Amino acid sequence: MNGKLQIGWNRNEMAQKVAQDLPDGSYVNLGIGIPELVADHVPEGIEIIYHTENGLLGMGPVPEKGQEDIELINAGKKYITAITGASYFHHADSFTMIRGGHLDISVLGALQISKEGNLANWSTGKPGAIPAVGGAMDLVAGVKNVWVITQHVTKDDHFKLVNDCTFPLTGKGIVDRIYTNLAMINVTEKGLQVRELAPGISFDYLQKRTEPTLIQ
Amino acid sequence: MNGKLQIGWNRNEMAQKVAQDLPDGSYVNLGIGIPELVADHVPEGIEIIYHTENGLLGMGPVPEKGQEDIELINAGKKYITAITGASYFHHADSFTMIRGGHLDISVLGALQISKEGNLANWSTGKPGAIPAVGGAMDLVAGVKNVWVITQHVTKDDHFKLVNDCTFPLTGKGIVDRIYTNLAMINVTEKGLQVRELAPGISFDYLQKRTEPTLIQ
Amino acid sequence: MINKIIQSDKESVSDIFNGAIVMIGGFGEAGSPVELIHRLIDLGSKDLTIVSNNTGSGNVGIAALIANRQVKKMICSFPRSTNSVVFPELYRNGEIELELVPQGTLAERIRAGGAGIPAFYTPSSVNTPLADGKEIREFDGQSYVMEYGIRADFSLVKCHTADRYGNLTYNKTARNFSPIMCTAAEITIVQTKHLVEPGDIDPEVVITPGIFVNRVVEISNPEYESVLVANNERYPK
Amino acid sequence: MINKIIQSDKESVSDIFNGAIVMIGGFGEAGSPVELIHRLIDLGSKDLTIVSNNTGSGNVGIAALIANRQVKKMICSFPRSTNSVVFPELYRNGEIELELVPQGTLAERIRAGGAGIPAFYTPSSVNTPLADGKEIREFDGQSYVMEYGIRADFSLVKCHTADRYGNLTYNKTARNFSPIMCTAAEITIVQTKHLVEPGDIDPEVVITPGIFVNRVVEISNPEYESVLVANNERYPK
Repeated sequence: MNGKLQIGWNRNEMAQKVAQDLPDGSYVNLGIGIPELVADHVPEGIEIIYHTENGLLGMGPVPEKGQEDIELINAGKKYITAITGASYFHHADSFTMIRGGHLDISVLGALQISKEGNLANWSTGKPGAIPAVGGAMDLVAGVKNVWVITQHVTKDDHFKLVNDCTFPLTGKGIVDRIYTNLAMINVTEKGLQVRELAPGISFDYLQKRTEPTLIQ
Repeated sequence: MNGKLQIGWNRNEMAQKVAQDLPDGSYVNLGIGIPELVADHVPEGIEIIYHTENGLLGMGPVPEKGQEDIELINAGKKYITAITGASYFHHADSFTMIRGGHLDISVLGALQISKEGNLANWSTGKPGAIPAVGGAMDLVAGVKNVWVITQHVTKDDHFKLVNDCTFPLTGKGIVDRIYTNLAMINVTEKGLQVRELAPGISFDYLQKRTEPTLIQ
Repeated sequence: MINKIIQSDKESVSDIFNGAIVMIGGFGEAGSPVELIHRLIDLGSKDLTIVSNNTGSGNVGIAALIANRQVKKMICSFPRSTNSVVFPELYRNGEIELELVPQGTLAERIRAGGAGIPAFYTPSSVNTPLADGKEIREFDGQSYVMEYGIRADFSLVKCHTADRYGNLTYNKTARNFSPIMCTAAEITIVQTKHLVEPGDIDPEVVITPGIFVNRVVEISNPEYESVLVANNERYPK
Repeated sequence: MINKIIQSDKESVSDIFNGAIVMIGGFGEAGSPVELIHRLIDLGSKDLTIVSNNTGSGNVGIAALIANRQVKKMICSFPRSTNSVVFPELYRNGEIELELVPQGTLAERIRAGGAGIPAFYTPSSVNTPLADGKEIREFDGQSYVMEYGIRADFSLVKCHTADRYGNLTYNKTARNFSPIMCTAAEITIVQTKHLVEPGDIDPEVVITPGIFVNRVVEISNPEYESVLVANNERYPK
């Protein structure tokens, strides 16, 4: 993507890791970007219901070429389909699902995640940046489990897993799991706990690319 | 009804007076009791949409015998019909209409009305009385115009139009008009102003049966 | 596969525990889940707090649940009606608590509970005894009272059509409180007149999306309060 | 007879005054009432506050309204998208105000405005800069921020089917903010793809009951932002 060699898992493999962890029957909201790929990797035999905050429960796969419907889109404004058994609703009802704690899992992208599970994913706070928050703050406030998928470091090799977020927060203490190209990490009361390392990635290699001290 | 001679307008005539004052195209909620009769008296050529707070906009007349539907009732739990062009909705949406100021007129019964337009219509506050408020407090708080239909005095000849309500209030300063068997009265900033006397009723006769000093 | 259908109405309510807060749909008898209430009577859970607009009529449904001394407290807007005898008697004897709530405030509190809104301000009941002891606050020169969202452990509702995902539609004014109650409980239990395949309900006309529903029981020929009362039925018989 | 149908789209928006607060339905282009927005551009009202989830794309629709310097302030959750150029430029130059609101809070504020709720508490945005300066309050040990209901002078929305009473249905995810915006404005103006007779919409499937609608204009072949943008169209041409 950025001219570098792929280290660890690629985007699809990261999405697959998340998909494998979704419990059968979960109601899941997928954020824009890598999270959208999760829908392509759900194991056979389990059923996941995808929610898109612009008013659909039961989001289906991308439509075939030529079958797109301008009035059937996801939160990222991309064309989607609806599964058999779906339902449409307005925005207040959609965020009743989110804020009211009815969704099981929210999968989001990230700019920074702190060791306490703080998340920054909507603005760099830089002058001239156009702040755009969308539904992220509602999702992290209302959904039971917040999982993040992200590259482990920025394109110019800065930490994304940090002691303290320097960008404006989306929510405080709300991230439960982090899936990166290098590892799967749980946010625990004691700190960031590594659950799995990507093939060929050592704990030391991971620690060097992570600001907080990791728990093995 | 209570063995007395009918003085002034009867219940149907009172309802007719209200019906004649409803502007064409109004959205109107009719309370339980005499207000329910209003629907029978709307002049030809005008269209009024009746709202019943248990989830129907476009309440129609009483069904023919044998055509009753247990699942189609009004706020008084009586069988009704739905007009062509009606809509059903849940209680939160129904009270969005009421509290949000979308209805034009609420027609209610009364126990007491004060000269400042305070209304008491849900409880006598007596020991052993079962208090039951229903939607009355929402209606008086949210609907633009609150009209009351009531007998002018109680069955045992106590004032219903009083200086100050002694029963627990439904709302303060919210009644706009009063239709009784003896007169039509506007609640104004200066007090209760008589608009029309029932046939054979003198102003003095009315004043004797009204605690506050009336404006002629 | 997601399948919320439960074969046994008895089983569907079997975990309603003593002291639970239970919302019960219906306005009068329209939408009242009579069979689920009767199974709750069979179960015999005590000290329940019931959130429902009315207190039932005769000696069936909610009235029977109250008569069976399973209800500690009623949260409702209108605890009396033509054939309502059970609640008034217990209330006068001080044997049941009543939290009287204006109907629109009750609806909004339930909706808020389901929507993750802990509290809101409403003009309803300001300057009345029902606002006594509550926070009053001015916005733009008008007074409003603060009310809290309500959540329940269980909601029991009746619908017209359901599928295995828990998507629901209702019939006419039997809809009333049920869609918001579905959103406000940890466990929502639904009795449906018709059970259909996913897709048989047009996604545009689903009233309660399946995410708000946990269990669906088919009751094809539900009983109605007014018919039972007219026949002088009691529950338990 | 109640008849909310207006023949002329130009006439339907003709009283939108300078300084008005205008809600505009749509999420991205889905549900965006492009024709009504273009008539508002023709009208030329200035100093508008626009409440809408996005700021439009290309040089049509909301983006064109902004480019035409009619908008003083945007209240929205996501003021940028793939083809969004107009708003970012004016914003960087300090020529347009932005009130950024989390999407769910925006929806709830609009719903509250329509439901007569002046303010409510929400967990969204607590501990973030978007809660700065707002009242924070604890309920059951959790922190919430107080947010105000929003009302508008006008709402412009697009629907799928309408009748003369103003009963509306929508199409798929083009529903989004429109039903709540219909409730929150003094005057709600609707463009519909299909106009039908009362009764043609089943009372059970009406999404917006007519009480929330003031004017209905039939636009049988509406234009779509993405098509216009792909063709490099501008408005005014």
